[in-house]
Formats: sequence, structure tokens, C-alpha cells
Amino acid sequence: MSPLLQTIIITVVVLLVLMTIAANLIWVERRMLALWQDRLGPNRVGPLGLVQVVADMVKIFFKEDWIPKFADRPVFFIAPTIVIITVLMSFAVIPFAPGISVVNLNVGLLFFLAMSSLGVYSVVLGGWSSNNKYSLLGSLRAAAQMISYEVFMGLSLMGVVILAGSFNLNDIVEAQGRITWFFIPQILGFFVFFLAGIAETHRLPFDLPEAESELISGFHSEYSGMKFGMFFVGEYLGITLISSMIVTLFFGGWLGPSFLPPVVWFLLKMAVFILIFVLLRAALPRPRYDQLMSYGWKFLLPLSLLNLVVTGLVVLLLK
Amino acid sequence: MLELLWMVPALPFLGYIILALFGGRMTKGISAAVGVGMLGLSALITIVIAISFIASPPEGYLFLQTLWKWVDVAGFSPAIALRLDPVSLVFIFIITFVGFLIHLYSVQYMEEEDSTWYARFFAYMNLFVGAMLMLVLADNLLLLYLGWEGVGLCSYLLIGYWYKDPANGAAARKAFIVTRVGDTAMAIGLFILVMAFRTLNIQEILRHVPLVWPVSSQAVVITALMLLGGAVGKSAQLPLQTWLPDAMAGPTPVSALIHAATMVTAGVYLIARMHVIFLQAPEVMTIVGIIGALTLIIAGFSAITQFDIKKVLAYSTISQIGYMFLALGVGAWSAAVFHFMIHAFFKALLFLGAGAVIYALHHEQNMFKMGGVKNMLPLTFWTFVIGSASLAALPLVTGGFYSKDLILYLAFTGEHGSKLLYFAGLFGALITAVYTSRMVFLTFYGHEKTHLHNRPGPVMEVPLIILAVLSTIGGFIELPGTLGHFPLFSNFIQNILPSPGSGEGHEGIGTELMLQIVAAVVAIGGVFIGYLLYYKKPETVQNFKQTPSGQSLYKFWLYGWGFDWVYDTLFVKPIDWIAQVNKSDVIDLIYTAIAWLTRGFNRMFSFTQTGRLRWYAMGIAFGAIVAITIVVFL
Amino acid sequence: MNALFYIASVVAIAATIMVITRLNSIHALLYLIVSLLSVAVIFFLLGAPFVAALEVIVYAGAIMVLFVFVVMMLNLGPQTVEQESRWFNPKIWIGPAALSAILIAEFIYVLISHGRQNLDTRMINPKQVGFSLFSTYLLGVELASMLLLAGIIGAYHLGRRKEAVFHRYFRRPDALYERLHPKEENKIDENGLKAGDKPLSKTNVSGMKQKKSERGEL
Amino acid sequence: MTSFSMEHGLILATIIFMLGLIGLLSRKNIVFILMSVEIMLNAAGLAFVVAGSRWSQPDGQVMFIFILAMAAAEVSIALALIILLHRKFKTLDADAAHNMRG
Repeated sequence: MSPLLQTIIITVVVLLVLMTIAANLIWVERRMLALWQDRLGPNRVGPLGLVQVVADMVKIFFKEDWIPKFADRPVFFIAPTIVIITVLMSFAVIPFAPGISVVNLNVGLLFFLAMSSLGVYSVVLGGWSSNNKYSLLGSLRAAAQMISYEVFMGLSLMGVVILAGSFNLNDIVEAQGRITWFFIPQILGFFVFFLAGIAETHRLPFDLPEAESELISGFHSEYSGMKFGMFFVGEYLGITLISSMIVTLFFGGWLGPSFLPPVVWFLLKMAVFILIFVLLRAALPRPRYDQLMSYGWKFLLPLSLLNLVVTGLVVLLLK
Repeated sequence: MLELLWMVPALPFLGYIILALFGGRMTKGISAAVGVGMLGLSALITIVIAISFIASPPEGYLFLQTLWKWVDVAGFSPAIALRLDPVSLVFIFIITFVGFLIHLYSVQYMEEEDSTWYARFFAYMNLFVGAMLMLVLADNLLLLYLGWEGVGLCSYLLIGYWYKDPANGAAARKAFIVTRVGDTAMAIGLFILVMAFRTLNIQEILRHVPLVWPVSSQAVVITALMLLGGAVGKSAQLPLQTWLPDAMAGPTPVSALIHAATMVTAGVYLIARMHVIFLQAPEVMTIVGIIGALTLIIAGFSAITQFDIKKVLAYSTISQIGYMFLALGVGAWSAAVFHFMIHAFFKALLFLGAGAVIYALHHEQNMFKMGGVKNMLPLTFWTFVIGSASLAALPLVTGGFYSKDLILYLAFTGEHGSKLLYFAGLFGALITAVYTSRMVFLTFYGHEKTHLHNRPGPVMEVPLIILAVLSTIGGFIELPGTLGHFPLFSNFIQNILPSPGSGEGHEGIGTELMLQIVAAVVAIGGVFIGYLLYYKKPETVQNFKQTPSGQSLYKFWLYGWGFDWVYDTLFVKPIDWIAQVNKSDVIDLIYTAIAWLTRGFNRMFSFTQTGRLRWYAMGIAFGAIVAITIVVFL
Repeated sequence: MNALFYIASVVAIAATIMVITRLNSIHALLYLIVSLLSVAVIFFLLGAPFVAALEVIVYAGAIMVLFVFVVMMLNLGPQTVEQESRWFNPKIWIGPAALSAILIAEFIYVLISHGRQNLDTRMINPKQVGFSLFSTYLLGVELASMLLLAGIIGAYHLGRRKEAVFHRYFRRPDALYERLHPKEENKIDENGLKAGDKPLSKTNVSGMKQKKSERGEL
Repeated sequence: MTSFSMEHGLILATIIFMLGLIGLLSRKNIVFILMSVEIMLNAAGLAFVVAGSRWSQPDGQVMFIFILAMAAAEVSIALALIILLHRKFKTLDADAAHNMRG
């Protein structure tokens, strides 16, 4: 099997799996929320309501794809695609198991950060092009929030890089096999990264850019049909991405006892974190915007810097 | 122990730095402790060094201590190096020891100043002593020149110490400018030496001069004249003596320091140090002798007429330095240095004594308003009398007699000497005795005209006693042939300075005895004349003063033989006149034109400053094109 | 790989041309981002993956977002596009274009005249860059950090609103409290006047009354 | 790996730089001027990286990182100034502030 063919096959498989996961996450989230909130959730379409996703898909595809007259058409078009593209591109560097990744990039971690920083444009441009004051406010919030949290996200990962000595995600996972899972030495980094990940995907409780109750869905108020669907799926893809990054960077990636294949270990761990994301949505209220920003700059930034300094110091001393 | 030499100048400099930096925040006690203490330490080290030097002299009676290289330009590299030999040893001993006594004395004398001024005084004094030590210890002429100028600066600062009175500032400026005339000549002399020898190291110059320059060659004569110019300026000899009487504007300890230990003796030191050059130029030696003789007579006459006690002393200093120059002129190097030492003792004593009187009489300096101080300040009186006796060279018991006698003897018998110079010196000795006794009688005898204001404390009296003792016994280290022949000092100095080209044997002991008797008679006669004219029958002088010729003679002498008037007419007035004529300054027009042109260009270029960003960017782009075109295609 | 370089180059140049010709600043910014991304691709091809990633993270991801943010904050309406089209006419850009053409010609001449220099595009990994950065160029790093600090402080200082604008009633911090809890002499009467205030006009009856009382005091 | 000549990389940098220059000179809107400056900075960085890669040295990339830091500092100040300008003159015309000429 030629390497090119192998790459293509892996790419296609990964894409399919991801799309499936993302789509089914809609069902998972609704069911889990219902469970935690003591109600039933979607259970009519198919066994346990599993086919609900298909129904939703059909609905979204056939809705009128309306573009407001006052909107900036080309940008309005581009915005939702950006989120899908950047998130899917990020998956290219994630090693699901030994040998199973689209590319084995030696700056994989930086690639992930680059893609997540480009993801901002989706929200910002979507809000701006809608030419609607709520959307604009939402995208302003998104821009400030995501730029801020990207800083701590990058900084919190540097501890991992110091420990592993590489930006390559494969190396990082293997380093965890040698040392220990990084969430133990990097508990602060994990903490900051997790919070930053929530803010990057603007999930609850940090969903201020869309905040239904104040901004009537913020940046995607004017979106409908498949474009809205892309934002929607993009959000779940984002959750999946952050969860798999957490697993890769802090929880040993595919590593695990050998009675299960590595890919399964990876997917299991990922699932746990996806569920935590959902649980957070069910459990926590939304903070005020200024609280979000000051929490980031005044608490997370010093924390991530402290983590970085301490890690560097310890590594130097142990050398 | 000789290795401690660097500390001798370093300590006063350190004191200066401390006082200059923190003096404003110190109490008077601390300022005085620093100022006096540093000098005391320096004097102590000097004594230690002197003992070890005399006990075990280094090879060739010369000790060199190179501290570091100063500059190094094209092969010309003067070092910061100290040079200790018998001459500089005598000088640093006098400078530090007498300087220390003067500092100690100042502690009480200056106590009326507030603490900032007090600290400033001691800072300047320390710097003064440090600069003088640098001058004396310098191993090369450049370093010597540094000390030379440092001394000049400090004299300016100290003479103008009470600068709030414009007259004092004027006196300071006068001292500075007049000595500058001499310094310029000296600088030219140094340039000639550098041109000729590519070095300013004293040792090398002294070694090379006789080899390179024949006797009386043009170069050596000019160099010697230039160095003499510097010496004349600093030592207040004819014709640059006019600054010294005005320098009395400073506090009395400053005068004591300038006259006794530092500054004015620098010229003597320079000539003694560079004696080889002068020996190669006998014409200049003669000039030195003549200058000394003329100066001592002129200054003596001026001293007779002064009514300010400090001015009498000032003129007497000029006169005594004249003796030293006379000695230098006849090649009696060691006699000059010997007289310098004795003079330092008794002149410091006289100034400090006069200062004590002035201090006691509430800053009264006019002798005619004094009188009867003898009973008020007995200790001051007796020490002052001892100093005066030394100045008047009363025979046998005073140091001044031995030193002055040595000079006169060598002037009479020496190879370079002449009878004319001898008689001038003898006449000067007579005048000296007259004005000295006049000063003593006017100040201390007669009825009291003022009342006692302050009483000098022990701090002021101890230096007086020590100096009185020294100016008496100082003479016994150099006894002439007639009195036991004990030339300790000459022998010591002769290790480095050649003895005058006369043997005591040439003229015989009879001549020497005869000359001594003449000198003794002259001195006692002078004192007697003074006694007659100013104590017994003062009306004689008063009557003479009333006559028209007496009046004009009195005025002429009082104002220092009109030198100030001559200089005023010759130099100051013409320059004033030129300045008046050239009020609008022709040369200034050039600068105005430059300014005008610059403004015009500025106007032109300010047109390009449109405030438009893209205009500037366009300028940059255009400049880039031009620059790249030039680089690439040309 | 060669082809990739030329494609990226063409994209970069085309996107840059679009940047400087757009009338709408957000569109221009989007093209600029495209240009930066294609330059990042070129970096990657040149064997500099680290700066390629930095280009995307910092340039495209942070600096450009800041641009977008500011443009959004200024909230420029369609009239700005109109204004831009007035400002941006051929007369204006022909001169600069000519200048630049000359410069390009000169540069290309210089580059060509030195003959072909093949590139050695071995990968330089981030570790090497880091070593170089924190050994040889340590001073530069310190300077850059000072510059960034100055940038932060400067931006904060410039961007701060110079004074808080209060309603005139609330100029003083305690004014609100005073209005809510008026003291006896500050009580406001039915005409909106304080007891000590002078009346505004003569037609005001209560004002007239007060004037009289003032006269009486005089 | 690849083998295109250094000149092509430098020519690309030159072209992008000159496009930035044209933009700088021809635009009146201060936001566009700032963007043009960014283009020019980026082109300069490209030239550095190309040169660094010619000799396989990390120095070119180090220089690019410095340019990046400088660009970040410059943009933050410049954008703050733009906001001030807009607040004061109600326009983005760069020439509006020409009264500040020296």
C-alpha cells in the first residue's frame, strides 16, 4: 500500500468518523442534558431517539437558506466554512493511535494553535457580515474573548512542550508513556487549557458571543439552513477537538492497558471529556462578560506563567 | 616604608573629595576633623618616609614610584609617577608639616563661618596642599604642570573665598590672570622640551640637556627663559609680583599657606629642579640673580610703607623669595632650598601670629590702629618676635641668619656670584630689618588703641609655638665654617643638586667671618633704625612724610612702585579701548550670518514638512530609488 | 514541491494586489489574511515550519484579528466605501506604481545579476531557532520584550478614554447621594430651584419673591 | 528536498514589498496605510527567512521573530492611534492630522 493511498484512506476514515461523532453529539448532548435535568429528551425517532440526528439533518438541509439583504454576501458565505475547515484541519495532526494520523507534523502542536487562532474569524466575520447590531456585539465579544484565551492556551501548553521536548504530538504521547501522563506534573496547565478550550469553543458557561438571552444568539442570529448547520456542527467538532487534544496532551493519548486496541482507548478517553463538556453546560450559569475577561487576564494568565516558570525550573534542576 | 609615598598626596585629595561631596551635610567638627586629619596623616607618613629615607637612602638618592600610565600618544607617554629625592623630600616635609599646622590653626580661626563655608574652606585647603604635593613629587613635567595649575586654581578659589565682596573676587582674578601669564611661558617651555626630547620625564631631560644643547645655545636660553617666566609668575617676582599683595584678600591661614608652604615656592622648586638647563644658560642664571636682587629691594621698600600688617608680610615674602632667586642665580641651589625651609617656618609663624592678632582685634589689619598688643597676647607677642628676628636675620640665634648668611656668602664668593648682587642682598637685609622692627613696634608696643575681641585658643597657639621653635633651631642643621662647620643640610641636598662652584677654602675662613660680621651688623643696625624711627621718634618719619618729595615717595612705595599703574596703562586700558570700539563685534557678524543661513535653510526644508503621511513615505521611496541606483549602477 | 511554491507565490501576490485595491476594509483584511497564509505555506516549503506556524498564530491569528476588531469597533457604514472610491482613483496610484516599478526593476536586476543561488531547504526545527534565539540573539530578545512592554503600556494609555463623562447632575461623586438625600438648604422647590439659587428669569414668581427678600437683607 | 532558487524567493518578497509600498503611497485611509505597512513588514520577514534558508541557518527565522514582535507592538500602538484619530476628527483620512506637522 503506497503511503499516499494510506494517507488518503486515513483522511477519509477520520473525516467520516468525526462527522458521525459530531452529528451524534447533538443527540448525546440532548439526551444527557435531559438525564441530568430529570426529563426524557428526544426518544421518539428510532430506538432511544437515535435517528433524531437524521431528522435534524433533513430539516436543516431543506430549510430556506436566507441571506439578509443588508448582509455582506461573500463574507457571510465564508464565515461558517472557516470554522469547519479550521477544526477539521486541526484533526489532521492528532494521533489517534500509533500510525493513525493524517500527518505526522513536527510542529503539530503549533499547527493546532494556528488553526484554533484562525477559527476566530468564523465568529467575527459571521457577526460582522450579518450587519446586525446583536451579531456585531457578539462577534466583538468573540474576538476579544478568543484572542485573550488563546494566549493562555498557548502558554499552558508550553509546559507540556518542555516536558516532552517536542512540538510533535506523537512524541508528546510517547513521552507520556515514558514519564507519566502529563496531567500529573501539568495539573495547572491542564486546568488552564481546559478552561481556555471551553472559551475557544464558546461553550457554556463561556458562550457569551452567542448568549441567547442577551444577544439573541449573537453572531449567528441571521444564519439559517445549512450555514447555521455548519456553525452548529462546527461547535460539536470543536468540543471533540478540544477533548481529543486534552487526551493527547495530558491523558496519554492512545496509551492504556493492552486488552483494548489503542484507538479504542483514545476514543474512550475522548468520550469522557465530551461528556464533561456537556455536564458543564448542564451545571454552570453564564458569567458576566467582564468577569470572563478579568478571570482570564488576572487569574489564568498568572497561573499559566507560574506553571511555565515552575516547569522550566524543575526540568532544569532535574537535568 | 617608601612605598607609602603615594599616600602623601592621595590623603589630601581624599579629604578634598570627602569634603566636596559631603561637606554641606557635615558639622563643623567633622569637616575640621577630615580636613586636618587627612593632612595630619599625610604629615605623619611624610615623617616616616623621611626617617626611612635618611636612615637608608635608596640608590642614587632617588626613589621612583610609578602609579599608572597617564596617556600614551604616539610614543609620548607620561606616567603618573612620583619621584622622591632630597629636594622633594624637604619640600613635602615642609608642605605637609607646615600645612598641617596651618590647618590646625584654621580650625579656630575660621570658626565664625557657617558649616558649609567651613567645609568649603577645608576642601580647598586640602586640594591646595594635594596639588602642591603633586607638583613637588611629579616625576615628569606634565604631571608637575598639572600640580602647577592645580595650585593656581586653588589660590584663585581661596583668595576669592569671601567672594561676596567683589574686591576679593577681583583680587582672586588678578592672582589667577597674572600667574597665567607666567604659566603660558612655562607651557611654551614645556612644548620646546617635548619637541627636543620627545619626553617630559625630568630625569631624562636632565640627563640629555648637557649632551644635546651646548652652553648658551639659543634653544637652551629660550627654554630657560620660558621656565623662568613660569617661576617668576608663580613666585611673584619682578615683573609679575603684583598679584601677591592683593592676594591678602583671602583668609589669613590661606596667606600663610600660599606664602610659607605652597604656591610661591613652586617657582623656586622649578628652577632648582631644572637647574641643569639653567647651568647650560649662564645668561639666564644672571637674569635670575638680577631679578631676585631687584625684587628683594623693591619689595623691601614697599614693605616699609605699608600700614596693613598682612601686606607688610606679603611684600616681605616677595623680598625673601627674591633672596631665594638670588641664591638660584648664583648657583647656590642648596642655599635656596635651605632658605626656603627656614622661610617657610618663620613666614608661617609670622602670618599665623599676625592672624592671631587680627583675630584677637576683630579683623583689624591696620597696624596704626593697633599697639600695645604685647600685653594683651604675650604668647603671640613672643612667638611673633622670634619669627621677626628670624626674618630680620638677627645673628646666631635665629634660623634666618644662617640661611640668609649662606646666600650672601655664596653670592660674594660663588663662581656665578658677583659683588653687586652681594651688596644688593646686604642692602635688602638692612631694609628687611627696618620694616620688620617697624612692624613689631607698631603692632605690639605703644599704647593700646583697640580692645581685645577674641582670645586665640590652644589650637591657634600650639602651631605658633612649634613654628617658633622650628624657625630657631632650623638654622642649626647648616652651620657655616666659622661656627663649627656643620653642613648637614647641604650635604643632604648635594646628593641631587650640585654644590655651588666655590670651595670654602678659596676665600678662606677670614672672608667668611668678615662677611658674617658685616651681615650681623647690618641686621642689628636695621633693627636699631627701626627702633629709632618707629618707636623712639616716630615724628621724624611723620615729618618726612609731610614734605612733597616724601609724600610722593611714600605713595610710590605704598602702591608697589607703580607696577599696577603701568600694567593698567599698558595692557588693560588698550584692551578696554578696543572692546569699546568693537562694541558690535565684527567677528560676531560671521556667526550671525551662519545663524541666518541656517534659519533660511530651515524655512526651505520646513516647506517639505507637510504633515501628510504619504508625502513622507513618498520621500522615503524616492530616496531609496536614488540610493539603490547609486549603489547598483555607479 | 516547486509547483507548490509557485502556486503559493501567485496566490500571495494576487491576494496582496486585492488588499491594496479593495474599498471595503474588512474585505481587504480577508485578502491580507490569505496573503499571510500563503506566505506561511512558503515558509513551510522553505524548511521553516516554526515561523510558518508563528506567522499564522501571531500575524493571521492575533494581529489581523486586532485589525478586524478595530475596524468593527469603528463601525464604518457604506458611506466609507463611497468615500474610499472617491479617494482611490487612478490619478493617485499611478505615481506610486511607477516608483515601485522602478524599484522592483532595480531589485530584480541586482538579484539576477548575481547568478542563480540554489536554496538548501533542509528543515530547521524549532529547537535550533530557540537555541539561536536565546544564545546569540539574547539581547535582541530582551529588546523585543521591552518593545512589547512599551507597546502594551502605550496602547493602554492611548486607548483609554481621557475623562469619564458624567451627566451634569453627577459631576461630583457625592452628587448622586446629595440629590437623593437633599440637605435642608439644598431642597429643591417646585420650580426646580434650590433654596440658595438665584432665579433664572424675572417672570418666575417665586424668583421675584426671593429677589425681594434679598433686597430686604441689603 | 525542493530546489528553487533563492532569487525567486527574494523576487517574491520584493514584489510583495512593492505592492505594500504602492498601497502605502496611494491609499488615504489610515487603516489601509497600516495594512500596507504590515504587508511590507511581512515581505521583509519573508526575505529574511529565504536568506536564512539559503544557508540553512536559523538566523533568518530569528529575525522574522523579531519582526513579528515589532509588528505586534507597532500594530497595538497604531490601532490605538487610529481609534484616537477617529474619535477626534471623525474620519480615517490620514491627512486629516496634517496640522500636526513639525
